[in-house]
Amino acid sequence: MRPMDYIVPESAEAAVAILAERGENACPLAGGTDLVVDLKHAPGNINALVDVSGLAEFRGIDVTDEGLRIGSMVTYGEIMEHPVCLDKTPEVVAASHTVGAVQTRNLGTIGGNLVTCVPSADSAPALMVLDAEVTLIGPNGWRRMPIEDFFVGPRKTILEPYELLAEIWIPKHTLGKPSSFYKFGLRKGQALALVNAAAALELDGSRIVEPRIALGAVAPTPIRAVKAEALLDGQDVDAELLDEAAKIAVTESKPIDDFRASRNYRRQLIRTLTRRVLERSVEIARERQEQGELH
Amino acid sequence: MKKRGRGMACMWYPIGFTVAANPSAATVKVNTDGTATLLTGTVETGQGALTVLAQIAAETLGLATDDVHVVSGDTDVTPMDTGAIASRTTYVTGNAIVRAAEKARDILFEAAAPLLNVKPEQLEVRDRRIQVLGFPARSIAIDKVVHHSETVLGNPAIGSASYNPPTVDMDPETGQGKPFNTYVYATQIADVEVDDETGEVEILKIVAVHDCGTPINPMLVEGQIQGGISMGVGFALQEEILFEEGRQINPNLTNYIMPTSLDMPEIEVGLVDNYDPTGPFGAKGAGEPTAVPTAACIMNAIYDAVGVRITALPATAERVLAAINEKRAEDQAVAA
Amino acid sequence: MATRVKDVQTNVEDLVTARETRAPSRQPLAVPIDQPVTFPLELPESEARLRTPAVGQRATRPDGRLHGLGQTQYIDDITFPHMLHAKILRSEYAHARIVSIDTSEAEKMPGVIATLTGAEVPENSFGPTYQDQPILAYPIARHRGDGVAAVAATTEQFALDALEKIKVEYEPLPAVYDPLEALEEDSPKVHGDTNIYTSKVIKKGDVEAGLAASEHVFERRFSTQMVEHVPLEPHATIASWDGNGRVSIWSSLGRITLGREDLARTLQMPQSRIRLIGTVVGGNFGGKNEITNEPIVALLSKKSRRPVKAIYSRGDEFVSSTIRHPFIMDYTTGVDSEGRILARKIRLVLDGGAYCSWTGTTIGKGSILAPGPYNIDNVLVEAYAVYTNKTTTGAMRGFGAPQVCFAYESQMDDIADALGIDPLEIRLRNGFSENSLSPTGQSLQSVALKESLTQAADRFRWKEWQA
Amino acid sequence: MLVELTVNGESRSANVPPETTLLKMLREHLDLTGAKLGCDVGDCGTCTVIVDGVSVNSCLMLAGRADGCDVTTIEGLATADELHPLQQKFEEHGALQCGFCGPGMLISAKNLLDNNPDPSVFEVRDALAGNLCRCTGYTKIIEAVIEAGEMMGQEQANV
Repeated sequence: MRPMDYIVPESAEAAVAILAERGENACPLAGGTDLVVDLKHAPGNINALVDVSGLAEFRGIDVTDEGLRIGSMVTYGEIMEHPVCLDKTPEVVAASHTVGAVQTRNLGTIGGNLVTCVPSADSAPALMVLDAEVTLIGPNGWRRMPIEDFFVGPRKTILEPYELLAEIWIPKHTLGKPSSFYKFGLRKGQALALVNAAAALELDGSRIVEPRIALGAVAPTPIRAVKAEALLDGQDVDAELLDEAAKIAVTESKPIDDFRASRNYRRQLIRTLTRRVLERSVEIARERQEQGELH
Repeated sequence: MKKRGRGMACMWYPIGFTVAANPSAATVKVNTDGTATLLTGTVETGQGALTVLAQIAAETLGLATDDVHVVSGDTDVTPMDTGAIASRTTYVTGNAIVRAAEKARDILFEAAAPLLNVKPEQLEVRDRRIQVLGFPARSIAIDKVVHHSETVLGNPAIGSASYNPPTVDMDPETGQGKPFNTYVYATQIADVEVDDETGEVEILKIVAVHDCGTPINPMLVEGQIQGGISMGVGFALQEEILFEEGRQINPNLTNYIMPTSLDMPEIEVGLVDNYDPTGPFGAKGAGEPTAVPTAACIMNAIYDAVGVRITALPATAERVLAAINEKRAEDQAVAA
Repeated sequence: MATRVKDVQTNVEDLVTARETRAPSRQPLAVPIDQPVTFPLELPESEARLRTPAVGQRATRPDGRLHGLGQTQYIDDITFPHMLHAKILRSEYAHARIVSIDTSEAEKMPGVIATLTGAEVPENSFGPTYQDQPILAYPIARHRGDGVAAVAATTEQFALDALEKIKVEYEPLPAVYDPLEALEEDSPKVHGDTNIYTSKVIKKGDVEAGLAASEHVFERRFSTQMVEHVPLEPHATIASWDGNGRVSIWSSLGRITLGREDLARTLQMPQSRIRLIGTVVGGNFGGKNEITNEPIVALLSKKSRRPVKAIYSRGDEFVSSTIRHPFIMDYTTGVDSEGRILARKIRLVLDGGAYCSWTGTTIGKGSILAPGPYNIDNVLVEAYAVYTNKTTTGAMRGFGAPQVCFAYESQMDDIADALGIDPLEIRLRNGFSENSLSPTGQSLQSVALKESLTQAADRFRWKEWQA
Repeated sequence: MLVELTVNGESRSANVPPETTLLKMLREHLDLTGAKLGCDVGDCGTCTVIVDGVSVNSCLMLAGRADGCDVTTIEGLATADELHPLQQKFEEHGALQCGFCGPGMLISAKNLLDNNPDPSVFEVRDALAGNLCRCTGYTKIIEAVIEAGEMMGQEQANV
């Protein structure tokens, strides 16, 4: 790596200030699993790294009245071991488990993954179906928004210059919502997603309530399949209906053609995976009903 | 839906170079305490070659593996060797070592014969002793013989020899000839599951039964087979260097997809009981052939599972699904 | 002397504007502790290593313990005082004439001690069969992995930075990437006036008569891809000269005797002045069976009068080391009503990449093995290896055998399926046994094909699955 | 910058350029060459070390990030008298061939057994998925890890 300063700020505000002071040649460093690789190969003009990974404002997993707060600098390894995540957001845990391997999950942070904003970011769909929100801190203070609004394009987020992703919030009403995540990669270990799919829904009797479908690696950013959701909303569960929703989800995505897979194959995967996560979510919801749990 | 299938493939594979000379030389010296030093020009590239070669030298001298120290891989010190290539080390270098160790042993037999009141040709080595054939009660510890030979008779127990597999050149018009001195054989059978909606192939198990002649070290042979299969699995399903106008587009381990521990199936290994009189103690070789039939048996298992014949490797999920869709379309056309 | 000697020994720290922001109160320890690594010196040996007879024992490996302790010294674990690090610049084109190479700017970069181009290599060619491959391409680069210049500097980063300052002017030439296109007369030529550089024929009996007499004839084309060895240890070399004009080279090479011959030839020096040390190799699989960067490192060491180390990056390992030959295989097989093979006609086209490397052995083994381990009276194998402007294909575990086995065994199952014969049975029916004649007419001994088939089938409980 | 670590129980420090990775610091500044560089981008796992109780790719972690941390490398597994059960079982099984993946593989296995002394075969596979091996097919490695876990369990029971 080229010579580079390494700066550890004392607070989130200090981090923002240092970044602003150093200008565009400084870069915030989270887990480093993407950034350090980039710096080895194409350092550009980066001459300073501001390590935000240990900042208290960006750390920790807590349950509050609002819901579940995950600090942006929480690692995948930490999410996978956290009892609240295991209990209330098992599909976020499952998505975390599919990221890289043990070593990269112990370094890589959920926030870093979202900020990198690759279309295939594994955690995004699982968070999106739970109506997650994010908070940001920048020179103009804090702001909050739905996670969908955070993604702007491939490797492009809504972050303004010197602004940092601080927290991910999963609202109280979706904690424990029946949900399913499915990642399809080219192999089982250390796989990059060809397609990621997540679904969440509730059942009122046999009627689908608040369905959510999110897909990764199928468009420039992770997306919600809102038309497919609209088809399901308020309808009675039916195998054909789920497949129909999966078909609509295909039309809502714009998968690319690249060396990993063709567009056509990705479309087939989107349909199959969407149907499977919907089926699995329904299955979980039914199990809940049978157990007499009310959500 | 997941469909289960089984497929087998067998193969043959030669030991050594195609006709071309590929000699190995070796030097074996027995030390006065009964340990020995083996000099070989081959290099340990992970197979466990040096352990196998030590076992071959030890066997020839009636010693245990641990008694033999192997010096290798330095052109200033070690004799000529064609190297770690063509599954030739056990067979070719091993044969050279047997011959070199026999020369050292013959020096010891010469020294021991008068001590034991027999002729040299009446002697054999066993359990670190030189003993009379058919009358093991009369024997003498090997270290005493080495010491006697070296320090009293002035004849250190050292031998050098080389080996090159005998071949017959191939006719340029017809290719008829004897390009190799020996071959090994193997069968592998795969049990797979194919997801007919994604094309994903999961290998549940592979049974591999290989002939390597005498397994000099069965544990290391198993290691070769298991490792060869992992290379075969990658060749079958995942690995491919991709190009765009002559430029590799996936020259990294992120996008070149080799098997991880999660991608490898359970492997059951069997060895055929075989003895090749031309090899060292009946041994042939095990390195390369382990990777040969794996892809073939997996493709046959995919065929058994979903009825599609994959003709271009690797059988990525995308290719398998495309073949399944094509077959569905054909079946529908036939039905219509 | 062309060698420039610049003293940049006090390098890295001076050149970086390190700013300590974390725990600024910390002071360096007054007495640096350099604790030796702890490890047991004596342990009981495993029983199997102590037993006689030695053959047949599951003896543990002495290197196994060192591997487990992290004590095995691979080349990258070895350093010498004043050692430099070398990096190689690779061609920007798959096929181009190099008009000029200007290393002057690179030589002015911090830490740079020596540079090297192909024109400076005493004998700039090597290869186990044909010496058609340059050490550093000059004047023609034939694939993107060809090195065109090299730099030795005090750190790897300085060497990498200097590579960016080397100016190479190329005149792009038409390139060919597809092996079947390369066969065509009007295709761009990689070397000389034909791309076919090796061929092989195996002919036994009368294949056309055999096919004509067959009850069923099966035809199919199979193809395989390029794959990389992926040794976990990338290629690594250190070279160091002494005052007697002798060079010692530590190399991750699996075949040092012949490696030394290649070095003597490319460096144009007596073998007696070259010491080649094959340290423990971190994975070979055929990919470390010929010299690659050893002469470059030796020459950079000579120019700089310092030990020079070169470790391939993972990217170098992919693009510039050899890889497995892709095969295009046309199989036509005639059988009688019982599934006995009467004739097999095979055409193989091997994608050889830019240079010959171990293609001779690959086409030989591939052709001989192509009919499979079966008794077939009428065989015709025709094989061609062609140059393309892609990564050089060479030795890799199995030399063509995995490719042809995929084809012949897939077709055996096609035949079995069409004739309603169990796959095990069709193999037993046709398979070699003791004294069978191979496709080259060799009488085979110590044949254990059927034993392997029946044992594997028993272990798998094949018959139960088929029932 | 000055980086102070505890490595295998000993205090160590080095003045390194700020962009130095932990792997480079261990290998070039502390002469601990057990951890290897195999890909330099976190794919192969040969650089795996344990930092404050979790395994990481030391090629992706800046040394400064590890300042004040407790680091375990392959050199810290054995004592002067005995091998770690993993080292013993790896040796007994011939689980390593070329050995280059070994230091990282053993550290990943240790990290697993520290947290899960009695893993299933799947759990072992999952724990080692970040450590590529080209020689062994992982078979004997997995056997060795399972047996080492059993051995450590027995040692615990005997205490």
